[in-house]
Amino acid sequence: MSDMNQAMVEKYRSSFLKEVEANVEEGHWVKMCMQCGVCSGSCPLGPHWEHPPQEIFMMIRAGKREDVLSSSSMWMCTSCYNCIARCPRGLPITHIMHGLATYAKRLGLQPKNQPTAKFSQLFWNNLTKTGRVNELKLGLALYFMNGIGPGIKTALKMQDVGLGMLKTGRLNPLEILGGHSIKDKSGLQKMLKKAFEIEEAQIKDYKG
Amino acid sequence: MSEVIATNQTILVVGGGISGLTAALEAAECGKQVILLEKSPSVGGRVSQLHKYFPKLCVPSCGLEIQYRRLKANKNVRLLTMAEVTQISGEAGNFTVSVKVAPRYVNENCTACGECEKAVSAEFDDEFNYGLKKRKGAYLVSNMAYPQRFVIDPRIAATDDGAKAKAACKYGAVDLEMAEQNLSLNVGAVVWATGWKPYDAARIQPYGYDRYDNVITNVEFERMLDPFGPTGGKIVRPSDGKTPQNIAFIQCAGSRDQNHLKHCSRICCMATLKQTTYVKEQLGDACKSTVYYIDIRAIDRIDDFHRKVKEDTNVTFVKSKVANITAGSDGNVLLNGVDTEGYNRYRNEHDLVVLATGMESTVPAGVFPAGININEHNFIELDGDSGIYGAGCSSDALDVNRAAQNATAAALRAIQVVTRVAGQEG
Amino acid sequence: MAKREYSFYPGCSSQSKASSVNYQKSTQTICEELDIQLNEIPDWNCCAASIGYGGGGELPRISLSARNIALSQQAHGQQDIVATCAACWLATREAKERIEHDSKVKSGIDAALGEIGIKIEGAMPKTRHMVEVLIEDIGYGEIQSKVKKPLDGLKIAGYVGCQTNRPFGIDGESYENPKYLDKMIETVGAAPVENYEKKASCCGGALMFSEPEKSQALVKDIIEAAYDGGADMIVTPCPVCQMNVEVYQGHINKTYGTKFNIPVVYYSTLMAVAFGRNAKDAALDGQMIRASKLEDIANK
Amino acid sequence: MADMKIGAYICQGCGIGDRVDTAQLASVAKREGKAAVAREHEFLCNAEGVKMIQDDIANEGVNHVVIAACSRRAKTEAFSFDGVCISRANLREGVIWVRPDTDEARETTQEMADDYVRMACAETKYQKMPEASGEQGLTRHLLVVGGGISGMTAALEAAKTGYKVDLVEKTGQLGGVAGEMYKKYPDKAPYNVLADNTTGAMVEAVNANGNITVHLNTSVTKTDGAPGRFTVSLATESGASKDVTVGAIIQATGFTPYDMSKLPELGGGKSPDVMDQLAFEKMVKANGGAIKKADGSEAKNVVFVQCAGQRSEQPGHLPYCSGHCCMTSIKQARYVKEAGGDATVIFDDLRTPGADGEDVYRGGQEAGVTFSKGKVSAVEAAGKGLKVNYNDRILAEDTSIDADIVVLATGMVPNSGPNPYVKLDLEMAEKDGNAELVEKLKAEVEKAPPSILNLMYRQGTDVPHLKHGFTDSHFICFPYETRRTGIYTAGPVRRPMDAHQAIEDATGATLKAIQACENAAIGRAAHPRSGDLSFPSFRKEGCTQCKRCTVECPFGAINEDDKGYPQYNEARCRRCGTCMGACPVRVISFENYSVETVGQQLKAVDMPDEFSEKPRLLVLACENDAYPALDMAGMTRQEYSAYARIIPVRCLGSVNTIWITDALNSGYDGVMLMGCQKGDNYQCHFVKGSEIAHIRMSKIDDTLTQLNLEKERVQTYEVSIADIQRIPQIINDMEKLIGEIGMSPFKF
Repeated sequence: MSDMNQAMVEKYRSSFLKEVEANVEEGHWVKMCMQCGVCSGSCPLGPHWEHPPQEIFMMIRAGKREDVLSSSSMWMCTSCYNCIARCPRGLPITHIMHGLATYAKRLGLQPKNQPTAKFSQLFWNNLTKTGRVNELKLGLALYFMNGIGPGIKTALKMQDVGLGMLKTGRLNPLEILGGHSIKDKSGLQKMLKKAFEIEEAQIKDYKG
Repeated sequence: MSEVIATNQTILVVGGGISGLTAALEAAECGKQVILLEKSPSVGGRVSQLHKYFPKLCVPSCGLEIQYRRLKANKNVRLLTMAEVTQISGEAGNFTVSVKVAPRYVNENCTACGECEKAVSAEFDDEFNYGLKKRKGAYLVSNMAYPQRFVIDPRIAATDDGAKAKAACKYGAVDLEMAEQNLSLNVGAVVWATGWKPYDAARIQPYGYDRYDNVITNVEFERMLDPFGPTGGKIVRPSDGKTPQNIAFIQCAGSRDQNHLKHCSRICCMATLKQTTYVKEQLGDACKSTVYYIDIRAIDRIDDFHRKVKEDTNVTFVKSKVANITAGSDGNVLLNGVDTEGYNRYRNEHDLVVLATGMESTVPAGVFPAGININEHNFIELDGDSGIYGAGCSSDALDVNRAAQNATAAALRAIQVVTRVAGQEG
Repeated sequence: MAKREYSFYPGCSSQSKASSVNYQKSTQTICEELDIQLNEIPDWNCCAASIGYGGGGELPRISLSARNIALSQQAHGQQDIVATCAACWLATREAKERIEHDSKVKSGIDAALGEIGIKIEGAMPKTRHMVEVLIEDIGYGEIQSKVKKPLDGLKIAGYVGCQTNRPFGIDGESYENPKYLDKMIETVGAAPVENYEKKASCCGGALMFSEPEKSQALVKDIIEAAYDGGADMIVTPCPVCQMNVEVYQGHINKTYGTKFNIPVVYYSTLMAVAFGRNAKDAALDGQMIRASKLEDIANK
Repeated sequence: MADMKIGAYICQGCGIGDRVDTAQLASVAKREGKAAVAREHEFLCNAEGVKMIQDDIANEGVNHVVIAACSRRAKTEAFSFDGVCISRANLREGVIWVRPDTDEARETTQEMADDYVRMACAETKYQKMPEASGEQGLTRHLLVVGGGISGMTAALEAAKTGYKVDLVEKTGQLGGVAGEMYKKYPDKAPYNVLADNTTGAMVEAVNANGNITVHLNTSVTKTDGAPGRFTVSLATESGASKDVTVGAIIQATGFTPYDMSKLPELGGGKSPDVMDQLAFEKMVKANGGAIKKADGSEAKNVVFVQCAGQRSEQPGHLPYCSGHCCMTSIKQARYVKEAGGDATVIFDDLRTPGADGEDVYRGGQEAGVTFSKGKVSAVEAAGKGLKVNYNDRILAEDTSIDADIVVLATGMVPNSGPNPYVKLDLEMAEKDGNAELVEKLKAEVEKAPPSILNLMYRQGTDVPHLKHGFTDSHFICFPYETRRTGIYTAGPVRRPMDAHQAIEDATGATLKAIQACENAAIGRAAHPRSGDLSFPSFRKEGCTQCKRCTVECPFGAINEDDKGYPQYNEARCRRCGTCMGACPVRVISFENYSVETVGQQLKAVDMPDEFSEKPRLLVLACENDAYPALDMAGMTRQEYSAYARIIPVRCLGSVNTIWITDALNSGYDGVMLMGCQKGDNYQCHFVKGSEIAHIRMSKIDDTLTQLNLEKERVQTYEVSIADIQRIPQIINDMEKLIGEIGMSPFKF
C-alpha cells in the first residue's frame, strides 16, 4: 500500500465521502446525487462498467473505499459528457470519474494493466516531453505498452491504419527522431512540476 | 361590458380554474363583491380537461357543476371571460387594475343552439384538446362550457365564415363589430389564480417528444379518455391508432431537474397512478403499464391509492430516470436506462410512452406592483398584507384538494383587506 | 468588409503531417474564402485532451490550457481564441471556467504560471470552436453566398459527436438532436440524412486506443445508422471523430463481417469544395477512404 | 301571499317552434295547467321576451312562472325573477334535442312537450316562496378548539377579519407540537435553509389580541344549537365552567405521534436513544442545538428511519403516509450536521413534494446529510451505541450502520373524537339483533377516545370520521365540507400535514366558519345548495315519532325532543330532503320542494292506455349529476326514448317511496332512479343520500309484489355526470325491457 494511501486511510477512517470531497476533482458534488440513474443509463460504454456512476456515488457514501478506487469502472469514461448534459442535479460526473481515476492511480489502487490507465499516462508523458503530442511515438508506445511480444502483434494489426495515414500524409515517420515540439519545453515542465506539487500538498494538508 | 362596477371593497379574482372559482365563490358567499376574470372563453380551467380525479376517481365536471351553480345563484360575483390583466398598480385596499378584454364576437343573446357552428367551415386546432383535435371557427369550448355561449375565432371574424355565422344566427347574437376593450378596475384586493401549464415536453430532448409520435404527455393522455375527445375515449397510439399493449409512464419529465423545472410538481406521481387505472379499466390484462420513477410521492391518505395500484400485477414500477428514448420497430420506442435498485440495465420496448410532464407556473412578469414577491420557481409568495394573494398553483405546485384549500385561505386574506377598507370607510 | 481576426489554437493533430492536417488545410482554405484571419498562438502547447487526466490530474492539466490562454493574451490581446479541434476547444474553455469559478484552482494556476513568469491578465478571452465562428460571426447566409459548386445530389450524415456538442455545445442547439451540421450540409447544397439517430453518440474518443473493441462497436453503430439513412458520406467537426470513424472501418469489417467503406470528411472540406476550390485546397488527398464524389465535383 | 296566478311562457326559439306545436302547448298550459296567462314567444330569453314576463309579473299579478324553453341549467341570468316561483319545462335539451326530426317522431315528441308543460304547471302550483324561519341571528364569534399552530392561526385570522374568538386548549399552554420545535423551515423561498421557530411570537400575538379569549386547561363539556347560535359549555380542570355563544366552531385538535413502543423491532421503547421525531426535536431544543444521548454524552452519528410503522398493512401499523416526516427528518438531520455530527436518512421514497420540497431535499444534501434508499429490518444495541440493520436498495445488500441515536419517523395519529356512526350503527345492529356486529361495534365504542365537542346531536357527540380516524371531508373539490354544518376541522386532525400546510388549512377553515355565521344570519344554505332559503318543516299532528328522519339525516341536523318528535335546526340543514324522503307519513316538506311538487308532476303526465303501445317511464334524476348529464346528452344529440318523463330531484335521498307507489298506481311502466356513486368513494354531494335511496329501493320489492308487478320495473342506478352516452342507453334499455315484460296493467 502506497504511503499516501496509508496516510489517507488513517486520516479519513470515518468517512470515504469526506476523503473524496477533499481529494477528488469536483468530489464535493458526490453528496448531491439523488440516485436517479440517468448518468448510468446515458454512458456509451455503460455495459462495460462494473459500477456505473450513480452506483459509485452510493458506494462512496456507503464507505466502500477499496471497491471504488480499485474499480476499472471510472477508466471506462470516454468523456462524451452525456451524463453531465442529462444529470438533473448538475453533477459534473465526467470530471468526478476522471478525478476518482486519477486519485486511485495516485494512491496506486487502480487495477493492474488497466489499458486506459496506462494509455492516459503514456499520453501525458508523451505530451509533456515536448509540449506537443508525438502521434507516432504515442502509437508505438501504446502498441508496446504490454511488452514486446503483444506489441509486435498489435503493430502488425495496426499496420493498415499506419500505412493509410502515411499515404495520406497524416503520419510522419520522421517524428521518431523528435518531431513537433514547443520552444519553451523546460518552462512547461517547470510549470507542471509546480502544479503537481500544489496538488499533492493540498491532498496531504487537507484537514477533513 | 365597460360598465363593470368595482370599488376598493371589491375583490378581484384572476383565473377561473378550480382555484379561482373557489376563491371567488367562497368570498362571495361571505357577502363580498367579487369580480372573476378568465382569459379563455369558459371557466373551468385545467381540471375541466381531466378525465378523473385521484384518489377517488370521480369526474371533475361533477364538482364544476356545483361551482357553476353557485356562480349562477350568486349575484355578488361578476364574471368576465376572455379577459386578461395587463397591469396592477397601487397598494392593498386600493389597486388599479388594467384589464384587456378580447372580443368574443358573440353577445348575451346566444342561446347555444349551435347554428353558427353548423354554418362555418374553417377548422382550427382545438385548444381544449391540446390540438389533438380540430374544432370549427365558431364553437362552444366544451359540453360543460360556462358561460354556455359560443365563441367566434378571431381568425374567421373578418372572413366569409364570419359572415356565414352571423347570417346563421336568428337571435342577433353574432356581433362581428366587437372590438378589444380595455378596462380599468379599482379593487381592494387581488387573488391571483392563473394556475399552471404543462411543461413543454419538446424541451426534454432525450425523450424525443418532438421526434416520436408515440411519445405523448400526461395531459394529452387525459384527453384520450374523453368520449367526446380526440380518440372518442379510446386509449390508442397516435402513430397508427392501434391499441397499446405496453405503456411506459415516465415520471419527473421536466420536474426535479435543474435543466428544466427545479421543483417537484407534486401531482405527477398521483396522476400517473391514476392513469394506470384508466389503462386497467379500459384494456384490462391486455395492456401492461410500467412506471419509471425516482421517488413515488403519494403523500398522506392518498398513499392508500398508491398501494392499491401496486397490487395490480399489470403495473410495474422501476426506480429509474429514463436516460433517453430511441426509435424501435413499427412505431415502438426503446427506453434506455438503469434500474438503480441493484444496477440492472434495461433497453425496454414500449408501444406508447406517457411523459408525466411537470407543472409550470403561469405567473406573469411585469404585471405586479413592487413588493409582490415571486420566488425562483415563479410562484407568488404569501406576503402578509400585500393585498395580492397567490391561490392554487400560482402559489405552489398543488393538487386539486390543496388548491381548493389554499384558494379558500387566499379568499379570507382578501376579505380581511376589504373588511379593513370597509371599516375605514364606515 | 473588414477581415475577421482570431487568435488560433491549432492543436497537436493539425500540425504538418499529423492526423488531422487535412482539417487544418481545408480550414485555411475556407478562411481565405470567408475573409477570416487566424493568428496562431505562439509556442502553444498540447491541452492534454480529455485523456490526459490519468497522468496529469486536475491542476497540471488545467495549467496547460492556462498557459495557452496567457500566451494568447500576450500575443493577440483579447482576440477570441478559436480552435478547430473539439478537445482543444473543450479543454481550453473548461480551464477558463474552472479558473473563473474556483478560487482554489485560480491561485494554483497563478502559482504554476508564475514559475515561468507569465500570467493571465484580467478577463480571459472567449474560447470558441471554428463552427461557432462560421455560424455566429459569418452566418449560413454568407456561407451560402460563397457557394459556387453546390454539392447537388449528395446525401450526407452530419455526425456531430460529443465534444463540440456537450457540455457546452453550439448556442441554441440541443444536446440530443443538434441541427447545425445538417444546416451546413443544406447550405452547401447537399441533403442531410434526416433523423440520423447516432449523430450525437460517442465514437469512443481516446478509448479507441486503449479499448479498441469496445470503441469500434460504437463506431459500427454510427456508420450503420449513416448507411441506413442512405448517406454517401459522413461529415464531422471533430478530428477524433473523423479519425475513429474513418480509419478503423477495415478492422470493423473484419470483426463484424460488414462491408463499410464510407468517406468521413470535415465540414471544412465540404465547404472548400462547394466554394469551388480544387481537391488539393479541400485536402481531399487526406482522405483514407477517398471521397470520390467530392473529388468529381472539385475536378469539374 | 296573494292568490296564485300562473303565467306560462312558451319559447319557440332554438327550433322548438319548428319541432312542436307551441300553440297547443299554450292551450295545454291554460286548460290543464290552469295557467291564467299563456304566451308564446319566438325568442323568450332575449330582452324583449324577458320584459314580457316581467310586465306580466308587474301588471298581471303573475306570481308563479312556468318557463317552457330550455333546460333549467341554461339561460339562468335571463330567467331569474325575484319574488315569484319559477318552474321550467325543458323542451330543448329534454325534448327536441334528444328526439329525431322525423315525421314518425313528431307525434311522440309533441306528447313529450305537452307532458313537460303539464308537469311544470303542476310543480309550480304546489310551490311556495320560501319564508324566513325566524331562527336566524348573526353571531360574529367563533369557538376554536385546540391551541396549536392550526388553532392559533384560526383564532388570529378570525380576529383579523373582525370576529371574536374563544380559543380552548386542554393543556396549560398554547403552541402545541409546533411550539416544541427547535427550528422550522422558512415560510418563503429559498427553503434550503432553516429558520427560527416563531411559534412563541404567535402565542404572544394570540394573548395580546383583544378579540381572542384564551381558555387553558379547558375542555368542551357540551355543545348545543346550530350555526349562528351554538351554546358551548367550557370547563377547566379546576372545575370552573363557563358558557359561550358562538356562530361556528373550528376543531384543530392536532395529532399524537404514533406510539413507537409498538415497534420493538426498531428498538422502540427498548433504548432511550431510540426516539421519535418529536422527542428528538425536544431534546435538541432543550440542549440548545447540541445532540446528546440519554446519558448526556454527545451523539456523533444519528440515523433517521423513515416510514417507521407507516405505509404498512401490518396490523397495528398506520396504513397511510404522514407526509411531513421526510421533510422533518431532513430538518433534524441538519441539526446534527450543524452540531458537527453525521446524519443518515434511510428512506423508501423520499417524499418532499412541491416547490419547497425539492429545495429542502437539496438543502439537506448540500448540508452533507447522507440519504440511503433502504428498508430497515432491526435496530439493536451494539456496545455503547446502536446498530441499524437494513437492506440497501441501491447496492442491493443487507448491511448495517452504527448510530448513537436512532430517530424513528413514526406517523401522525389524529386527535379526533369518537366516530359517532359507530354508536349509531351499534344502535341499528342491536335493533336488528345482529349479535356478531353488536360485539364488534361494542368493542370499537369502548376503545373510542373521549368526546371533544360533546355535541348534543341526535347523531352523536363529534364530527364523523372519513378514514383512518381523520375527520370527515369531501376531500377533493370541497375539502372543508364536513357532515356537521358550521363545524370545521383543520390541521392534522383532518389530514396528515406539516405546519406550513396546517396554517393554510386553518386559514381556509376560518373562512368557512365565518361563512357559516353569515349564512346562518340570513337563513341561507351552505353549498351545494348555497343560497337556498327553503328549509324543511313537518306537520306534528301527522308525525308518528318513527325517528327515521332524525337517524337518516346525513348532517345530523335533526334532534329529537323528549317525546321523540323531530326538532329541526335550519342552520345545520343542507336542504337535501333526505328527511322528506325518509318520512313514511309524508309530513316533511320544503316550501318549494315537497312530496306534492314532485308527486303532482308525475301524476300530471298524460297516461296513454294499455293498448296504445306508448309506455311511460318515470326518471327521477339527481339534479347534481344525472340531470346535467341528460342535458349534455341533448347538447350532443344522443337520442333516448320518447316515453321517458324526467323529474330532477335534489338528491336521491329525497325520493319518497310514495312517489314510486303513485307512479306504479298511475300506470307508469317503469321507474328509474338515477343518483350518484355511493360507498367509500361516494360522489353524492349529500354524502349518504344515494346510499340511503338504494337501501329504501331494495325494500320497494314488497310493494311491487303486492301490485304483482315485475321487480325489473323499478331500478336504481349509480351514474356520473360524465355518463352522457350511458344514461340515454340505460333509458332505452328500460324501454326495451318494458317491450319484453309488457305494459303496466294499472292504466285508468
